[in-house]
Amino acid sequence: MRGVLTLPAASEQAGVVDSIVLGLLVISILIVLLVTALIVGFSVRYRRGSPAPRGPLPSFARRDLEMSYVAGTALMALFLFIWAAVTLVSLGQPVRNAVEIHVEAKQWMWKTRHPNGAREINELHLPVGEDIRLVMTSQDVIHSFFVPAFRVKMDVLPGRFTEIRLRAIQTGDFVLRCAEYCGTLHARMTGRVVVMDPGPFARWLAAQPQADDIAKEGEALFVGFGCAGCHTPGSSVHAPDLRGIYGRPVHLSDTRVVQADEAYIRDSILQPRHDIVAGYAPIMPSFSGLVSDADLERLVAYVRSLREGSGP
Amino acid sequence: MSGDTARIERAGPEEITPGERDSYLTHETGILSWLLTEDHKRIALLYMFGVTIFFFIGGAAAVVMRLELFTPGSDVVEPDTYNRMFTLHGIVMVWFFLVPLIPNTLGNFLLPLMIGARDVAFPRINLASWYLFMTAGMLLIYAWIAGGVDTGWTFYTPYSTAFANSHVVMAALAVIIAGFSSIATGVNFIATTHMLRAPGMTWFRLPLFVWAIYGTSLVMVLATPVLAASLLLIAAEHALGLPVFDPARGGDPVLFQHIFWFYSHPAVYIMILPSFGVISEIVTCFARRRVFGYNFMVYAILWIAVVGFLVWGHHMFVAGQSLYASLVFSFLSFVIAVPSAIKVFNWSFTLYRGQITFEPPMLYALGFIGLFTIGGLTGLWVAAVPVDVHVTDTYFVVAHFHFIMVGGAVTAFYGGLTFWWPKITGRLYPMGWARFAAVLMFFGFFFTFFPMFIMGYLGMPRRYQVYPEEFHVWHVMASSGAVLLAVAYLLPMGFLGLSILRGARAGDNPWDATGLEWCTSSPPPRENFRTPPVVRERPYLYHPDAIGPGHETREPHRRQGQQS
Amino acid sequence: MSVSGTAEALHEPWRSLRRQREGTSFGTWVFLGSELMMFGGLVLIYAVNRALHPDAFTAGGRETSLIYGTVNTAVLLTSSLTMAVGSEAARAGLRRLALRTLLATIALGCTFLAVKGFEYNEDIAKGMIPGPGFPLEEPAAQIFWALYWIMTALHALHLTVGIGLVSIFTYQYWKLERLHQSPAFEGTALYWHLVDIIWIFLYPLFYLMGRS
Amino acid sequence: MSGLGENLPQTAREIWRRAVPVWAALTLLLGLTCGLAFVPLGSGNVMVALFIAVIKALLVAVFFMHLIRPDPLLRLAGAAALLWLLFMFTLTFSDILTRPRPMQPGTVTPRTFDTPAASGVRAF
Repeated sequence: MRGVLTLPAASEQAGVVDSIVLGLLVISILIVLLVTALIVGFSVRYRRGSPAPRGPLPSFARRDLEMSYVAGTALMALFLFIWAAVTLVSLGQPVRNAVEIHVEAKQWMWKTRHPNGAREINELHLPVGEDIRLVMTSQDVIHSFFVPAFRVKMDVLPGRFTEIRLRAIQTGDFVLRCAEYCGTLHARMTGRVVVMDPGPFARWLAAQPQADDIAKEGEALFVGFGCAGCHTPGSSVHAPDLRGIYGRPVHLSDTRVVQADEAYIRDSILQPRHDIVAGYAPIMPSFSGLVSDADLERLVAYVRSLREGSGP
Repeated sequence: MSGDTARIERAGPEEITPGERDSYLTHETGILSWLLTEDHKRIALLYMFGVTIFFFIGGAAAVVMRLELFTPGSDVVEPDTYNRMFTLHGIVMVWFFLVPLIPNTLGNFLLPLMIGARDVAFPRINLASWYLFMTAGMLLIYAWIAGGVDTGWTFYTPYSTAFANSHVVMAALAVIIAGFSSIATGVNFIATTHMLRAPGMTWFRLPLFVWAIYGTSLVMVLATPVLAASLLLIAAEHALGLPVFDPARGGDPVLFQHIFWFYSHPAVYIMILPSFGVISEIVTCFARRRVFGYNFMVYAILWIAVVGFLVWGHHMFVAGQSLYASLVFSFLSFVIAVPSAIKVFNWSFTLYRGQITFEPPMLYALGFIGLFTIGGLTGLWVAAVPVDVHVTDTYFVVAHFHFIMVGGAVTAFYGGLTFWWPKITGRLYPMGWARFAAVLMFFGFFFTFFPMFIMGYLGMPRRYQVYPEEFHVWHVMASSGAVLLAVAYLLPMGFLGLSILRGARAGDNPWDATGLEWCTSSPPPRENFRTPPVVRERPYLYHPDAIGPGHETREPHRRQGQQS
Repeated sequence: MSVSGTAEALHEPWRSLRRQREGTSFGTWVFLGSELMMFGGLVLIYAVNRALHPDAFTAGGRETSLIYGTVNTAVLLTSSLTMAVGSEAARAGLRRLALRTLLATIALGCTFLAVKGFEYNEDIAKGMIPGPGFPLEEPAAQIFWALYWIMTALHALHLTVGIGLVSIFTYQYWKLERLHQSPAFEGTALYWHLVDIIWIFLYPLFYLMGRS
Repeated sequence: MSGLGENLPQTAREIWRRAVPVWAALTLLLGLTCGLAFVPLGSGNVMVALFIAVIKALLVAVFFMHLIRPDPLLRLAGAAALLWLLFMFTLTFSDILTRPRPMQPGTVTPRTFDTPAASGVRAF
């Protein structure tokens, strides 16, 4: 039996969460002690037949007392809320240059894919100390990506992306579980997260077979879906040039400026009319429902790979 | 004035005349007189019969689960069976046990008595609601026998609509019908409280139990229809393929969770608010004190009933809800801690300078305050988003809501049952056994559910049939505690049942309580009061205004009503 | 109006007929509030999906039958008129007027259901059933139509219950088994009007989208 | 004897005289909303249609359902449901309208579902 009460704190937020938990634990214990003391104390002192004086309530035990614990509870609740909310917002700040790893859940397994196309099943290798962004979606029902050692959990839904941001601070093997009930083998939908030092991680990553260079596959789809017909320089249709677009700010016709990240590219394929690039007509058809999730990832990977002066 | 004189003074002709011959139990006989009764007291007993059956069914499912979880591996049932068991446990315990538990049994029995009415506003609808409830129960049992449901009681889509090949539609239908039974009860209680109060029974003279039932009814009426809507959509999507939440067509499964929790979070308050009422009655009676801060207690009930509707999103912090919405719901969830604190501290201060005796109902009530405090405090944990992210969907949450619903509502129900049993049946039960059962329930409960907090924090997810070795010790503790708990639940059924046959006559007011229900005979006559009561007092006048109760003697308390 | 009539219409646990009527009205209102929440939940689902997929909902809305919808709205509004007159007439003891208008209410309710039947028939003929082979291209238009079927069917179910209630009470009234003082007429009328109000909102949501 | 007492109509004529104008107004509004639906107002169409629906509902509630009678209890019951609907809409939309786009439904098509039944030919 492994340690009964030990739970490693292997990510940056684990420590933060644990400190809030510690605060809550102290507050809870104090209040439980207070209530127990009141109840047991009064029960003993004012049991029937005890010689304790009764008589009218003293003046403090009136409205003032009530107001004081109403105010006390309210202030404590407010303090806890602010503590938790500030923590939450600071943990949720987007980080530049996070390594984006895709997670796909299905009944009852986890599939992960690294930026270079390396794939894993029910395993996830991570470098220690680097910012990681897990972009997750489900193929069937709702699952939930739960790594207790990281204190992270996020539902993985079909039809949309959810994400987890984290940074591992401790190497080792940590268990990954599905936390949202997903059918027969829900309890067996587990995996492991291996956090490695950067050196070994790089070696591990390089050793992975990259049989499917997904950007390459994406290129074939780019032609197959007819994207190339418009988005090639020199095309007769006036459409934005995609070379080098990834990671750059894009000016939209409604004066907004957005970062061309994966989500933006994905949206532009599925809902092209939402974000029209300034100076272009809204002529692109939606590919929503026509492109499968896997194909979409390939297309996005291809667009990512386009450098200035390269490509179509 | 000595206690004995007080006793003699109270013993008017009222107490001597009524035999049991003309009580509500005996004024009509035969099975049909029960099945077609419009008497709220008999309907309460019908409900008690119903919820007892479902308590056994839900309990049986829990037994299977605890057996399976005794060891880490899969060795008692198949995974699919396990999934069906926790679903059955959830559906039965939520909609067929906890929701009707106090409102439909004790509430149905006591609400008209406490406000001095002859019956509830719509007696026939009251009976119809019992039939709806039983029909729903039959449907659910049918669905269970036909193969069961494996969606979890939460019916989350798309699992429930596209992937569960079990009797989802039947179960959803059963829950919808049970919901309408709940709505009928709620409408009835609201109308009763508004329209049928005895002369002089103003709003701020109502016993807190009536306020609690009123708040509960409010929640029943306003939340339950939304559950019906959400499950209707699930049933339509599952059976007819009408894709409202289908992600492949742009539907939003999280939207289902929103409207599901719009009911199911307030449903927690359907379960716990009536307990607040029960505890207030018991604590005042056995501390011989006026309730501390009556007005605040009322405001707290109403506050909970209203704000309880605004916090449902804290079930969805990791569900794919936006950060902004999570912050809003987190804030509102912290807000609801305040009225709960008012309740706990006001009960504690009601004990102050009292004259406390430890009859069984009082032991249940004191246990309730302890367990509810822990349940409520862990509510703060799960309201803090970063902590909830870690503990949600784990045994921590399982422990948290069992502390509220079982440690809270069920304990309060047993407390209320032992408190009003003499009124309901006219008989006394063996106090020693009852005290033992109350203490056993507290410790059994603690051993069953407290380990779940720990293993939840260590990362044991809910609804797992198999689990890693490291959680074994906690599960063994929980399973062993469950044995104690089961004994503590079964024991009162035994001695209460026996008391009907061999219990001593209780007399009209065995606890010297002040409520209107104690003014009439035990058991009460069909029409509740032989002469309509008139109310001239606030509730809980257990001692004269400025003076607390004495050391030894029972004080000359004043009852709320006088029968002219 | 005899005193005995008053006594017969009075039921336990009420002490006066006036109080009983108030109680019935109030209880019905509380129940209607509950009903409103149920349809409100469905309208919320509609509103969210419309906010997410405005184009698909417009496209879906174009395919409903405006003629049937409008005729049915008119029928239902008229039935509300007869129902209101019927319950008032019963209260005032105008037996002939009450019986006639209540019968008219039943007839109008049945007309609504009949027209609805024709409309459903046409919808089915057009293939507007979500699933494979759905005629509209936008996937989310199927959500619109799923909601159309569920909400209109649920409304029709409510109306059927209403017709049943009015029929029973009218029959009893006609047979002199129910006195005109009975609070049932007022209660049923309130329910009927609520069913009407729900339709008043369903009409723009399902029939007026995407017409311009 | 009388029902609720206060000057309620007792004759057939009076009853009709009170009800028919309401019905006429409702029918007029029906015609109006039906006609306005064909006037292109952009997103204004929905607003106008719902606004008219609210007026119609108020007419029914106030006159047919007797909210015009001075009974605060009934008004309270009606208002409670509206307030609670407001809670439900506000808080649900506080989520829906503030999600980042990738978290909105329909961003990806789940693979194991049947391809949505679009009858259109694939555009390529």
